[in-house]
Amino acid sequence: MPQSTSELPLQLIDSVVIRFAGDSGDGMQITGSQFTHTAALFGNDLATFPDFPAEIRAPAGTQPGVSGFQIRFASSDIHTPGDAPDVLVAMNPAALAVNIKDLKPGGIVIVNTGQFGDSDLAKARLTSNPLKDHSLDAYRVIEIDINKRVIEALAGSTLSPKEVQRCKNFYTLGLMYWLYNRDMEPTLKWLAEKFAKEPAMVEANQKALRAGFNAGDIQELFQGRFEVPKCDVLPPGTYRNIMGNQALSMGLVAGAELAGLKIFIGSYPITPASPILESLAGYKQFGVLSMQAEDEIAAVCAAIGGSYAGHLGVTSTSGPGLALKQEGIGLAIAIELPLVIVNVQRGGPSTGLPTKTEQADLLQAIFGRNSEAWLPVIACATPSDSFDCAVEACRIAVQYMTPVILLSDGYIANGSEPWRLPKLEELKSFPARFRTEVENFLPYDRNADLARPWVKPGTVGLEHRVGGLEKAHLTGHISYDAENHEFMVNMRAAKVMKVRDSIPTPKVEGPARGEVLLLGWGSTYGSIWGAQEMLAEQGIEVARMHLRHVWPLPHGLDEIFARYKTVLVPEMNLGQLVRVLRGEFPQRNFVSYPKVQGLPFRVHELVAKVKSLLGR
Amino acid sequence: MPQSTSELPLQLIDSVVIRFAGDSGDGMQITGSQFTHTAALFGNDLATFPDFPAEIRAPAGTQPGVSGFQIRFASSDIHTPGDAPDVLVAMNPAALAVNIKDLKPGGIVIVNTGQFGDSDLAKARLTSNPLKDHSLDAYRVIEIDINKRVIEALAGSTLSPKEVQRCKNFYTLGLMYWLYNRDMEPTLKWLAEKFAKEPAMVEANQKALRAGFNAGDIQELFQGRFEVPKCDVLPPGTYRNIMGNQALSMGLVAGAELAGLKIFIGSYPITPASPILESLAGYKQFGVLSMQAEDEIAAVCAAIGGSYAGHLGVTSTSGPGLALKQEGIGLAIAIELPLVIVNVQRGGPSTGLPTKTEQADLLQAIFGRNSEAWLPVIACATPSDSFDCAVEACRIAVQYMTPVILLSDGYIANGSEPWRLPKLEELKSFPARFRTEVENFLPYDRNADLARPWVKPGTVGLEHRVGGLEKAHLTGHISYDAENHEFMVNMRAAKVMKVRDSIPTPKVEGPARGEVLLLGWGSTYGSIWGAQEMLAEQGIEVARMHLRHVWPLPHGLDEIFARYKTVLVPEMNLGQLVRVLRGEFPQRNFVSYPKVQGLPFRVHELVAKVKSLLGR
Amino acid sequence: MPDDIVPTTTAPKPAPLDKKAYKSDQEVRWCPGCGDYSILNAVQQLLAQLGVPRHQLCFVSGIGCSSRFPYYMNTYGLHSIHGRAPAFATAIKTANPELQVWIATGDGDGLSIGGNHMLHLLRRNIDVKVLLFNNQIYGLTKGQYSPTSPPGLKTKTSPMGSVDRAVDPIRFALGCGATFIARTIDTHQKHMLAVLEAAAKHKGTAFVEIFQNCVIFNDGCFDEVIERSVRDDKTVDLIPGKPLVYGKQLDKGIKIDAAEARVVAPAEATSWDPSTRSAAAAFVLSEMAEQPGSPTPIGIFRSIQSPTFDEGMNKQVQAAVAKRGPGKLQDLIWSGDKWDVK
Amino acid sequence: MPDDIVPTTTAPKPAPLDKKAYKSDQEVRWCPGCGDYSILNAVQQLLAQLGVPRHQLCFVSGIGCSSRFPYYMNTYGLHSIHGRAPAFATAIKTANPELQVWIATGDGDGLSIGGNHMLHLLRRNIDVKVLLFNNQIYGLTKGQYSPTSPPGLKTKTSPMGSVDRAVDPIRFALGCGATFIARTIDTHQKHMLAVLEAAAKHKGTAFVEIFQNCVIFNDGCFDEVIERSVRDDKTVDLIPGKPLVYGKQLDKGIKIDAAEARVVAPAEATSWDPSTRSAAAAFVLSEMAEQPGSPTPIGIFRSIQSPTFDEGMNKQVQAAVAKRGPGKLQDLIWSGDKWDVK
Ligand SMILES: Cc1ncc(C[n+]2csc(CCOP(=O)(O)OP(=O)(O)O)c2C)c(N)n1
Ligand SMILES: Cc1ncc(C[n+]2csc(CCOP(=O)(O)OP(=O)(O)O)c2C)c(N)n1
Ligand code: SF4
Ligand code: SF4
Ligand SMILES: [Mg+2]
Ligand SMILES: [Mg+2]
Repeated sequence: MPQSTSELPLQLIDSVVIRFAGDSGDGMQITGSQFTHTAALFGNDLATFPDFPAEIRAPAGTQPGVSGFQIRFASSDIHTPGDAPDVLVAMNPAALAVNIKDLKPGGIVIVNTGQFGDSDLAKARLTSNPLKDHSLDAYRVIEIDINKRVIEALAGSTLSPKEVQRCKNFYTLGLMYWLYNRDMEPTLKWLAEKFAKEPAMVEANQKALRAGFNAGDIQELFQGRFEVPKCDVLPPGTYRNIMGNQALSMGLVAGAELAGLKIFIGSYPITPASPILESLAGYKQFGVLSMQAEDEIAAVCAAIGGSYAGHLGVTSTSGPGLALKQEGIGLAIAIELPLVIVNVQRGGPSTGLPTKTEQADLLQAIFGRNSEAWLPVIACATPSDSFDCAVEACRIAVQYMTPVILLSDGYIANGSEPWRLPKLEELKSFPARFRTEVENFLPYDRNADLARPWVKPGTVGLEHRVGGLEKAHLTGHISYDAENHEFMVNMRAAKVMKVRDSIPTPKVEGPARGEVLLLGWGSTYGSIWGAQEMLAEQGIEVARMHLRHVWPLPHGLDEIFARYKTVLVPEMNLGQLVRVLRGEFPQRNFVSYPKVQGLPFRVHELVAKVKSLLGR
Repeated sequence: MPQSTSELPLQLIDSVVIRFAGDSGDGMQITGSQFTHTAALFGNDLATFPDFPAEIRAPAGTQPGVSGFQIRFASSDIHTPGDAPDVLVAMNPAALAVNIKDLKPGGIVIVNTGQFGDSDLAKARLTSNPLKDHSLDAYRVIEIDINKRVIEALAGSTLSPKEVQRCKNFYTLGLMYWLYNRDMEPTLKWLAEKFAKEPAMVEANQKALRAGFNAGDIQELFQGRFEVPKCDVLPPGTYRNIMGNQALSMGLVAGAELAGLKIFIGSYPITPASPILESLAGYKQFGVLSMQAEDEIAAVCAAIGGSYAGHLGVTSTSGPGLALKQEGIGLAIAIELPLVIVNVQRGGPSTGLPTKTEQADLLQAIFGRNSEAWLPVIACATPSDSFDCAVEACRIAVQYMTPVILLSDGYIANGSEPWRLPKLEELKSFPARFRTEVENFLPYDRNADLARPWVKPGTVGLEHRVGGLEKAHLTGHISYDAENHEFMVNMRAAKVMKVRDSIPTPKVEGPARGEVLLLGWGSTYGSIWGAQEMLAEQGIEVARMHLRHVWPLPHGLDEIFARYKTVLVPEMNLGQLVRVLRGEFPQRNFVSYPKVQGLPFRVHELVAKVKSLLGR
Repeated sequence: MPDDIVPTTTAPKPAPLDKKAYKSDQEVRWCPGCGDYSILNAVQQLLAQLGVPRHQLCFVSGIGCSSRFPYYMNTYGLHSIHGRAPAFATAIKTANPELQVWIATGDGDGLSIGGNHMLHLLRRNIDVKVLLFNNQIYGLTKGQYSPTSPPGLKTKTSPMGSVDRAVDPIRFALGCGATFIARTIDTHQKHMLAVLEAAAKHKGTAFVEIFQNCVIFNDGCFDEVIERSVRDDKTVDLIPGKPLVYGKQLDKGIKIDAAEARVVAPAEATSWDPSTRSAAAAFVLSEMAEQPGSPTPIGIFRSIQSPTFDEGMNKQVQAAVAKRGPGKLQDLIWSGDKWDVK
Repeated sequence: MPDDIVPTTTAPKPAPLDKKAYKSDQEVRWCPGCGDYSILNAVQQLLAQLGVPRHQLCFVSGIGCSSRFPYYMNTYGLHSIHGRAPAFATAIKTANPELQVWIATGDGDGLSIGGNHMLHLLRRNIDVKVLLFNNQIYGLTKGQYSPTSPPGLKTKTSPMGSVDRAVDPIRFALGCGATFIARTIDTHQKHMLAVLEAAAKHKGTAFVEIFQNCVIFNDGCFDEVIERSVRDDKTVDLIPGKPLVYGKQLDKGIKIDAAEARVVAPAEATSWDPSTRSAAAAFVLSEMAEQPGSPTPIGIFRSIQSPTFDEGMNKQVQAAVAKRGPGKLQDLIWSGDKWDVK
């Protein structure tokens, strides 16, 4: 619904990447989200990648204080937020300095000159003004004094000068809407709702938005406008835009419902996992009991207590928190109760890079507990896939009476993409069965899945004790017996391996045999797919496969790996999955491609790697 | 110094295995230790294996309450406490029932009939009396009513009847001394010192001991006596008997002295690691600051704080405690400070089998932290080797400014063996260097070992800040920069890998190439050596090698592994080292031989495994 | 939606039980003479007295000799990990409010590694009963000092005497804002029963410190106060509504005055009220034993009514359901702004 | 034995410093308007006043906005992990007693995840100074409720209001047996300076709660008490030796009586003594703010002398050396019963 009747030519393009960058106080995350929202409603395929500092409001104007939001929207089926922006919006010199190196050669950079005074340059630690030193010669630079434009646009407003300046981001957004011929309606509506209690704010921001839009027309800043048509190649269905943490939270609620259980979530805030606890705290109408525990240890113990009491225990955290939970997880393994542990990975070690992404908790997830303490580990591939993975984690936990670690990461958690909404009928239920029959009750008896019975305390006649000391097979009494111990160690491991019987062998996309299989897990999914496509465009056909279940590994992999000369595994760590794979498939040839920069892989990087591997 | 002039024939034998078994209140650990002490002073080679329940005084007479102590003493160089006892001393029916299956066919079982009433049998849950049901027909059973004998021997004592019964173990010990023609003097002396404040106790126990000894002579219980001559094949030197925890504690003190540092140990009690904290608390004259922290987390953090302040930080624990410490260890990795983390492994998962042994914390040690958080891991092979390994852990920690995990296990910790005392000159010092030069100081600069400078707070002019957020190379300022992060992740890993340059390639014992290389780590050392010897006796020559450094793995292994068709790796876990090896040497052929019974490998088990592997 | 789920058992009609019914079939593995036996006995007797059905009881513990408690109760039981029982119990009570939940913990389990969870349990006022077995020592790990050990105590880890100042469990609980705080003695069955009964009936966290003797590693550590011959003179029993009198002849009293408590004649003694708005009087009493010549207070220090977390949580769920209707998965998934691809 | 070890720097002669000298070269990364700035300012000013040499200072923190504090001090500093600063600080002070050690922590860092370490720090009486930045919220993780948040507070994790009862830091510290306890206010520089000076001079753990405003996530949470126009009427300053009077005209006083504190005329006000044997009066005061119409006490609640752990530890080492002589490695290794193999 193009809104403007601008005279300028409207050029159709398939895909655009925009990066908004400014101070953490500049509202770049909101700007990006609104653009995303509008693109989604318009029907584009899209992918987003927010990137912000670990501080709440890092010092204004400094490089470490820069907050960015990248969105790619397209008329075709895309898989990543794009390697390099076509357009960079830089609200100040620091934002420009930090981001310019990523901009596509010849790309557009929109600069707020109102923030380019000497003191601004100094704050950004720049010794020369990039607007003057020809360092931007390779780009199309659009200079606008947004500070001033906003003041003009809001002349007469009751807002303080400071508040007026806070509307800058909507001016910018308006300009982008004009450039890409977008409808302002969704954002105007959103503003009206968001600031319902502050009409002056609604008015000011709406004015700023319109002023930005009109500026495009009037001020002849650009030579042309662009149009990215609707994406019609996605599978038919109803879509919404969704962030990873959001999808994951919904998936947990769905998983619990499919099991016929209520959720007890015990959690402790930590970036980037906090939104999961926050979402679930808002789902009380689903019977969710949400407890903000005093720390991660209490959180996991409370979650186990919840499962013990007959709820579905859930706990969510990020790397350092997972380390703290491991002793408790060991208990859940010993007493064999369902539990979903969500770990949204971030950069480390230690506190590391708390707002950046990484995939380096895989080995900690699989092996990071005392003794032989096995559990299934699964990993989300994309924001929307987080829904399905959360459901799957619940299923495995309940069916096998086991804790399950569900890995996400900062890139998935904060990123977003269109999600084809599942119909309820598509979701298979996996009802939990609570034992009530008193006869022949043995707390450590097992069914065909090797799962022991789940008893809700309160059930008459099934009183029994569980705990972390080794348990005798069947009776569950304390046992220090050597053979029983070995039996139980093997039994627990066998139960985890049994999960394989309920999961499919992942599909190979591309040639069924050949030189290279690109193998991914977690959030490398989109980049790998993108790389495969780009390689194909260059005449190089490689296969790809993605693992949702990273432990135990599905049946049938060995036969697949055998069909390729090299299995290339890109990971945002130093090669953790490769270690796991070598342990399981010693005969196959795995090549690790590590990247540990707190950033996802670029498609180009993967393409280059494959080509060098193939000697091309 | 044989003490008796008995008429019975004295038969020379090379090696004897005795197991003492009784209630946890029966003093079996003391009996065993005294026998060990005497054998050591006599000059035998020896190895011991105590095995006791997790309860302090488990219910008298029950099978779970049985406490055992096995000693093997020999005139030859032995490596394990023996597969099967030659003699079993069973103080009650439960002790008999639990242990009889291990006794060598035709072995001697000495039974205290004074404890074989119906109620005793019932407590042990025995439905028939083994002394009467012919179940012991395969053994030489010696029945003595020790309860009664002790009462007779102590007639007229001022002790209460209960206290009199507590002397039973010394009666038993006396009998064993007679049977193996041992000097009672060391034990008489020990009793005099131990109960110095209770003369009645000294007298009673000494009397009981002598009565037991005399019983051998007088009561014609045995057909002959045995003599195990001194062991002269050990390398020349001065020896003492030592337990693993003891040697490890001394090694820590030695390591600190060799570095010119004082120890700060922050620790929290946990079986079987507590004796390390207890020993170090007694070494205050070495300047040791020992803190019993409120939990494992505080313990590791205090140890790091100690290192930060210029001491050598040490923390000691067992499996579940290591899990709790991992977040703190991650910080030590990030701020690059020396730290020695001792982990005495025990049976798991969770609380598991706290007094039993296991090697299942290897992967947790190497990989059990968030993100890429690398550190060196080394493992003790035997009780006396724990001294050297502790020194080595200190060396690596100080030289490379890194936390080091030192793995021991319950078997080593509580077991004992003769230790050839090192001369001070044999111990190489590795002085810690504290930076004091102000000029050009950069907190994250590095030396040739890639270690950063260590600054004692209090040093003028070197004030600086460290912490868990990612640090910029050289300056150590907070940095969220992508390239810096990748550089630092690789740098930290490279530093750990650099440790390889300072460690030797382990020696292969046996054929330099062939069918089988038996590869061990940790406490499998003795069993593997024993198995190699036994196989050789049967005409099967296999090679063996032992890893002290389990991460990083020493240089030169690949070439060695390549020379054997199979590298067989026995482990008291489900194959953890094999996973590590496959990750590093994907081309080599590793076969895992797991045993997870809370017990060390028997030599016979290994021999059988090798033979089946060879198809013999 | 699955509707073939096996339903939870509905309200049962329990048969009346005697004390023995609360004994599990597991052999008790404490040392002969350990004070834990009498606590176990008192709890079993109390539950029989109160007639709490076995299936509605859940005992939760950490690690330690005392934490083996659940194994010996023929009820639901969870022997968890060291120090964390409060976190498990919090969730169990919140998720399953019909259970009566008890925690068995030691001075190490509850106040060393578990001190933080104890703090948060007490402030959140979860409706569970806490039995803190205080033997001033680590029993199960064979005799190291604990946070309640007196300074100077020589143990395996403090061969020259502990330099730690001890924490007073009662004062700690007061500082955490606990709603029910009491102290009793393992060898004083009658007193223990009375205190435990009050605890059982309290709604909210009931924190009970029990002086417990470890015969092996800290034998007689409370003898100066609890030994039968001196007990009446060395302790004062805090009974709500009763004057604070003590002594074999009830010849002494305690007067709380100007934020100090002192020994007076019985007639002058303060009448004890553990339910005042202010916990200050209880705090004063909790300090009293440190004054030479003053008795050690036992009995109920504090007992007030305050909302419980578990109830608060469940009420919010009910309110949310009442306001928004029971959550429907369909609505959840199909929420937000949508578009169609044909 | 190695004797070629580089020696520790010997006692330095520091140049006198001004406030600026304590500022590190790192950009301060708090939000504009955050209360943390004024705390940083007060600490820097105090240290300059006291002339503590920079190299003898060590700031230790956990994780949180407040825990970034060490980066901004041009002294030694350790930004550790969430909640564990007390454990690091304990060891640093014990191993290096010449340092003056400060802890910067938040209400989440110090009382949620770190509550246990705080308890044990306080009871062990380590000679460190604790700055507890209480903003009743988790700042760095973007606004979840904290253990000091008032019940009912709506935050991201408590959309229907928090059901947790709040912990009162002062009462908690009293319950833990702390030897120095005080409270001050970010916007009240003069008061903060005075309190911090007393804390700096206290030997033992000095625990200072600072009301701190988080402009982003909990703006104005203390305004009812600390807003300049009401502050004098809504707070009473506990100054050792001074009567407890308050009000703009100093027209009101506090009387502590029978374990209660009440508002009286200035002349009747109790003279404040934070060093009494009993902490009961401080406890009474710590409860007072909850009574309608009563002021919030700020200033020094408690200040007593008691042995410190760090000193006790080092004394034991000295005693051991004095008694047994400095440990010799040779003696250690060659101890016990030995035999020779030739
Ligand atoms: C994580 C962890 N750390 C340490 C231990 C070892 N441990 C077991 S019980 C215990 C202390 C027991 O003391 P207390 O709680 O006072 O119980 P008691 O045995 O005296 O009844 C310790 C330290 C453990 N089991 N787990
Ligand atoms: C182990 C761990 N858990 C959780 C976090 C996330 N986290 C960082 S700061 C913080 C709370 C901060 O609150 P507070 O201590 O009150 O400090 P403030 O930011 O309010 O100053 C949390 C939960 C973490 N960094 N580490
Ligand atoms: S060690 Fe002490 S506390 Fe533990 S069971 Fe024995 S007597 Fe009881
Ligand atoms: S979020 Fe709050 S506490 Fe943190 S820096 Fe900003 S204002 Fe200060
Ligand atoms: Mg105890
Ligand atoms: Mg806070």
